[in-house]
Amino acid sequence: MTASNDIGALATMMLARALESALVARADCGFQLLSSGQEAVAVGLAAALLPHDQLLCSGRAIAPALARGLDPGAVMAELIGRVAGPCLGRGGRGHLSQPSAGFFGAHAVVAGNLSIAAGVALALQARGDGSIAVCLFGDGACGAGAVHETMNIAALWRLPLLLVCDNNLYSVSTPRSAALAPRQLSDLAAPFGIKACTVDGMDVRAVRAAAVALTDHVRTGGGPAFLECISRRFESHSTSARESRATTELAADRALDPIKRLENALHAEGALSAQTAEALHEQVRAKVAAACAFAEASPLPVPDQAFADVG
Amino acid sequence: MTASNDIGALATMMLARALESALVARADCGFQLLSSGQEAVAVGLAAALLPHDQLLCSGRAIAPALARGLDPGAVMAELIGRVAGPCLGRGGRGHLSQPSAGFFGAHAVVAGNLSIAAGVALALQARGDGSIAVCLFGDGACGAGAVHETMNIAALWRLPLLLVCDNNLYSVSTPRSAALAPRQLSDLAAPFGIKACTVDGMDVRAVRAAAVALTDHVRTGGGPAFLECISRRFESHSTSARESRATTELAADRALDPIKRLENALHAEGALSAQTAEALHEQVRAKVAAACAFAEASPLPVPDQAFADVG
Amino acid sequence: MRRVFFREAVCRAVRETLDADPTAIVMGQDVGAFGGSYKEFSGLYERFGPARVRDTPVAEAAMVGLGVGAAAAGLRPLVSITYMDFVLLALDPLVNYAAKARFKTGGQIRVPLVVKLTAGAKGQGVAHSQSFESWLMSVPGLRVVAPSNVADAYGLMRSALQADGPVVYVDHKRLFPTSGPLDDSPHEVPFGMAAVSRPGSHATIVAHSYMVSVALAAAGLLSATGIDCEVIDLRSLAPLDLATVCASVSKTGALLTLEEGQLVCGIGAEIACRVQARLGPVRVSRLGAVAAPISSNPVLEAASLPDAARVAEAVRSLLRTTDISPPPRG
Amino acid sequence: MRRVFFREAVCRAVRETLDADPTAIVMGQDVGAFGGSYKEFSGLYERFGPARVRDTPVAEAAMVGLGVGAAAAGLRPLVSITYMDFVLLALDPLVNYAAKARFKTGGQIRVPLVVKLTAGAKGQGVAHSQSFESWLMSVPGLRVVAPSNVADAYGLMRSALQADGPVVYVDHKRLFPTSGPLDDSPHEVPFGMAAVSRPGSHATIVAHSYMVSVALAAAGLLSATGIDCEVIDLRSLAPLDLATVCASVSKTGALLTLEEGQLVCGIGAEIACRVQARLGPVRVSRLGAVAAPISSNPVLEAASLPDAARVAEAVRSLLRTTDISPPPRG
Ligand SMILES: Cc1ncc(C[n+]2csc(CCOP(=O)(O)OP(=O)(O)O)c2C)c(N)n1
Ligand SMILES: Cc1ncc(C[n+]2csc(CCOP(=O)(O)OP(=O)(O)O)c2C)c(N)n1
Ligand SMILES: [Mg+2]
Ligand SMILES: [Mg+2]
Repeated sequence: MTASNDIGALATMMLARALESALVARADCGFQLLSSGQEAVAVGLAAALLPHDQLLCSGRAIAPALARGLDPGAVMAELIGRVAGPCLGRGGRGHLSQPSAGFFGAHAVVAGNLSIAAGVALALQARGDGSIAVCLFGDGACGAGAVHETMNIAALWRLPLLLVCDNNLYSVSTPRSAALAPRQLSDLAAPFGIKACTVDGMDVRAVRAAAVALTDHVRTGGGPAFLECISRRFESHSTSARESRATTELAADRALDPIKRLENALHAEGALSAQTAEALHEQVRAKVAAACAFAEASPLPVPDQAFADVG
Repeated sequence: MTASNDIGALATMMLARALESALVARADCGFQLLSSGQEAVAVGLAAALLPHDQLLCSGRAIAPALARGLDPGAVMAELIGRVAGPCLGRGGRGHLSQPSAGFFGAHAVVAGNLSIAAGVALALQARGDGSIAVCLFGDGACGAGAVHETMNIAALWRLPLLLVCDNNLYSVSTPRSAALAPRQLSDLAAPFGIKACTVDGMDVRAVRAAAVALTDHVRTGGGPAFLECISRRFESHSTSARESRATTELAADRALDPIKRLENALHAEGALSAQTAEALHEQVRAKVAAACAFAEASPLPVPDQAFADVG
Repeated sequence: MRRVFFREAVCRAVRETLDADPTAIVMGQDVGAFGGSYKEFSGLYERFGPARVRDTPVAEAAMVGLGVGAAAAGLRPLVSITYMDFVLLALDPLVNYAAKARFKTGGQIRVPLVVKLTAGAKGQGVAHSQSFESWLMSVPGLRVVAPSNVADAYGLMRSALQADGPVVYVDHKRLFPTSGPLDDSPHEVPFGMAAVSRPGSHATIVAHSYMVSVALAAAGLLSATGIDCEVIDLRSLAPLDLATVCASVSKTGALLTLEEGQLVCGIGAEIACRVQARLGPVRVSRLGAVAAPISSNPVLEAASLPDAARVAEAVRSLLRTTDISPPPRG
Repeated sequence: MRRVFFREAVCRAVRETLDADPTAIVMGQDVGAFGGSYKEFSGLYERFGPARVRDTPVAEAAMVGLGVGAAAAGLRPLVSITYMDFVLLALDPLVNYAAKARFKTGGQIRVPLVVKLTAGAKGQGVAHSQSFESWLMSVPGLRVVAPSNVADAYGLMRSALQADGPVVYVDHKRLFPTSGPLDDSPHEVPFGMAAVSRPGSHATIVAHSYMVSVALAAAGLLSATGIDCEVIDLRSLAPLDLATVCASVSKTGALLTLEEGQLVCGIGAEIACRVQARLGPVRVSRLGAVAAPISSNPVLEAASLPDAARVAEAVRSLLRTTDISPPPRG
């Protein structure tokens, strides 16, 4: 897994950040849900996954898709509605998907992917090859009954399902504290006897360590597990939503940048030279440029073909 | 509250049991959900309620309605579809209701009354007279997401809501252990910081004591509370459902009869003489006879009137 | 060819599928040792065990969500919801995910899921009596079938369990106790094919599920008075077999649509429009439930639903209407 | 009389109601300090505080359930769901409880609840673009209104917040940024009254919500070619003002129904049937969404929804159809 080492993790986080910047710079960007600030959760989690595992996530899916190894050009194509996207440009924002790459994908209904992921886990359990399903969702999803119904059945049936809450402390404008009563969201797992923990979602190493521990638990038949990652969203809820947070709060959040944090750590540890860093930045710039060119070259879909492919 | 003393509780439990026997003896009984065996939960709970509180419950509503003080004749009339019922014979089985008597009533959708009850609690909170809403539901309802969504909002908004799970260990044929992962169903309240406890639902005194403690907590602004009562259903799920339990299991359950249990206790304590007991039985017989006669005398509804009363 | 109960026909189709297809599973409340509310799964648990015949909690949303996810990931689940009323709790996974998955993923994901719903009224009250077929058939990506007899119950379930996308299989509380002949050799009834349940020449009654027997009873009453009705059993609501309906109506020139659900934006409205779009104006009338909740009260329930007498009267007044000439142009 | 935005008209009606009625409250996601996704609740939180303008978790089922219970127990809640797609999560309390409460309790319980839903497509994809009005208007006990302009947005919201039973108020993503004149003095628009948005003599186009502006644009295109369309804005879907529609159609003799939702069992089917039941055969045609999910893809979204050009073409071909004579009787 490219992200299984720190340099790889750094590169993937940088790629996600850069690809999103390129996306929002486009005139045809439209409505998008950005991962900016939350890259460490997706990248740290993906580092613990095996090729046959399936990752499902919320509409905030760009970093998760790239972390799972989807081609940046294909992702960009899908996001701007071109046929070179894995969904032929029909899924687009909020509905990225490529099951063949272990990315069952995004579903833009909040908490909508939870029971779906449990179903995927049921299918993987029946296959019996040790693969697991992972569902990545936001704090907002923890207000939905789907969390309860899914945890209960997953625990009863010992499904190979890892639930990962990317808790960026907000549901659109609503602070998590105003929407959710539990002290920690991982507390929700306790009544069901589901193994759970909460980590700093801005620290990719912490996320990866927890994800490795919990995926092992799930993979070895221990039943479902629940991981809460506390993160920060650097942009407004969506490209079409007003920012509701104070600039001071945003500034403090941005100071926690998971990319700078890992880069600094690696520098301090002597694991990342200035040249390597510059080379990384250069590679990322090149990848993003190539991705945009690839997407750009792909046509928009033909309606009649799409409309014939229903059900 | 008539049931606030043991003799009263005994009388109400006997009344519910006897009324149901009279009901099922009727040719026009039809589909009914009986409380037989679970009378102590309804009666012990009702003993803790004040006139302006509102009780909501599942479709298994006969003992709760009588415990709340509804007229037995009116209840019987509703159950057999006569206009003398509080719902003019339209609600009938599974939908008994008389808000004026503090019985907001039954709703036959499993877990369907949970969020409704929270809404009633919100209205009572706004009224600010210290009244509370109480929702009585079965163990089966604890598999539904409504429990989660309702507890979360009730805790956040400190709603005056008491959730009471009448856990008779089965959802139709499905054992609670096969449907619900938590060790105790009252454990579900913990993540939300909701005060909770589990008691023996076949002991009306234990139910009443717990209900008094938790209603005080809720009434005094402590926020919602959760009470689990472990009970036994003496008849099959409904009058039209097959019995799925072994006769040995049923026999053991019936040995826990909450009515005999209280009667014996009162005898042992010298609080109930043989004559008083006989008098009680006589009163109950008379009440049930009167209730049946009253219901019998009431006509069936006129469709056009009913159909004009929609929305 | 043996005579079996409707519930046995359903059960046989499911059993044969589970025998033949190791990926097929059944999920639902009390579908296990209990054998289903109507015994329509009787014996499956004993034969296939708890891993393939799964009792679920009372959690319709998750039941269907799990079915959708499992189907999308390689299993062939049948999810049973005993009362169609409660599909209202499960429409998000069914409509927002299953019906859209193939389209939105560019064909990467298929959802070969069967959701079995029991519709109709039988004395259980306002929240246990509803029929929402018209809603489900309007969802692009969902196929909806509704057998009226034993042979179709079997054949349509076989087809549903072989489909490559989500199928809603609608049965009816009043059908389970009925019986009828069933061919011993395995066979399917294809989707999108209506059946002529009774040939006739004066008027066409189009119905599905339990209402087909009501239509046939009405046709019996009417034949005594010399009115000869053709009864069309839709069997499949999506896709809809308009050709068979139109063939009948172009013969009779009079169409009565009959459904147990609500008339407003109902199946009858859709059929009446499509038939007239193809055939031009014909005498049409629609019959369905009264616009009110369905009470468990025997008097109210009976008054709110179509019965043979009401259907017969509707046909008589339909045949009385002669003027179908266009109004003066303004 | 001032010119205001659609969102301001909604907001004013809600504000005036909360001012006048201490039992009125608002609940929804981001309706508080944020002022609603479309700023349609802007300023209410500051004016009425967190007890009366309540941000909720993302829990549509409980949001509506709480609204229903609160309404049944004496409050007058407005519950806002930003995307109509997600009412699919909340249909149980709305349909199985609110719509049935008055009937099933013999009038003891009323549910004066307004559920505000935002329908329609605007680039957000398969699960954020749907229109389910036809489903909701078919439920006995629910009233459904859908304004197309500023004045009706205000007047219908005022009426909704004074109704004695559950009301579904449907607005549209593409309407919030529109503006129009609004009378300064408080007033209501009664339910059950359609409006003639444009008088015309050759054909009647019936629409609601955002599609009214599409119909008007089409009428503009057509008038250039000498075709004079009358555009009827339904405004209220339940109750439905059939009289106004029939008056128009008996004048024009041609009816085009237009909706953004699905055609199958849709609003157009209902209107076409009712109009012809009253007027006899007229030239009818229905236009609605393509039978496919609505992608966020700009090309696909545009191709799946009616636009002025398609409406104009539908009117032209409708007027080309002359033969509405009945088929030969068999
Ligand atoms: C069921 C549902 N309700 C409402 C919405 C609208 N919506 C889209 S994203 C979102 C916020 C979700 O917050 P969270 O789960 O914390 O994810 P985040 O956006 O913070 O990543 C909402 C309310 C939705 N998509 N689905
Ligand atoms: C949402 C929903 N699903 C299914 C049903 C059918 N049903 C009626 S009662 C019942 C069992 C409920 O069990 P429990 O909550 O324990 O209550 P009990 O019957 O044991 O009193 C079921 C599944 C229903 N009424 N509502
Ligand atoms: Mg969040
Ligand atoms: Mg139970």
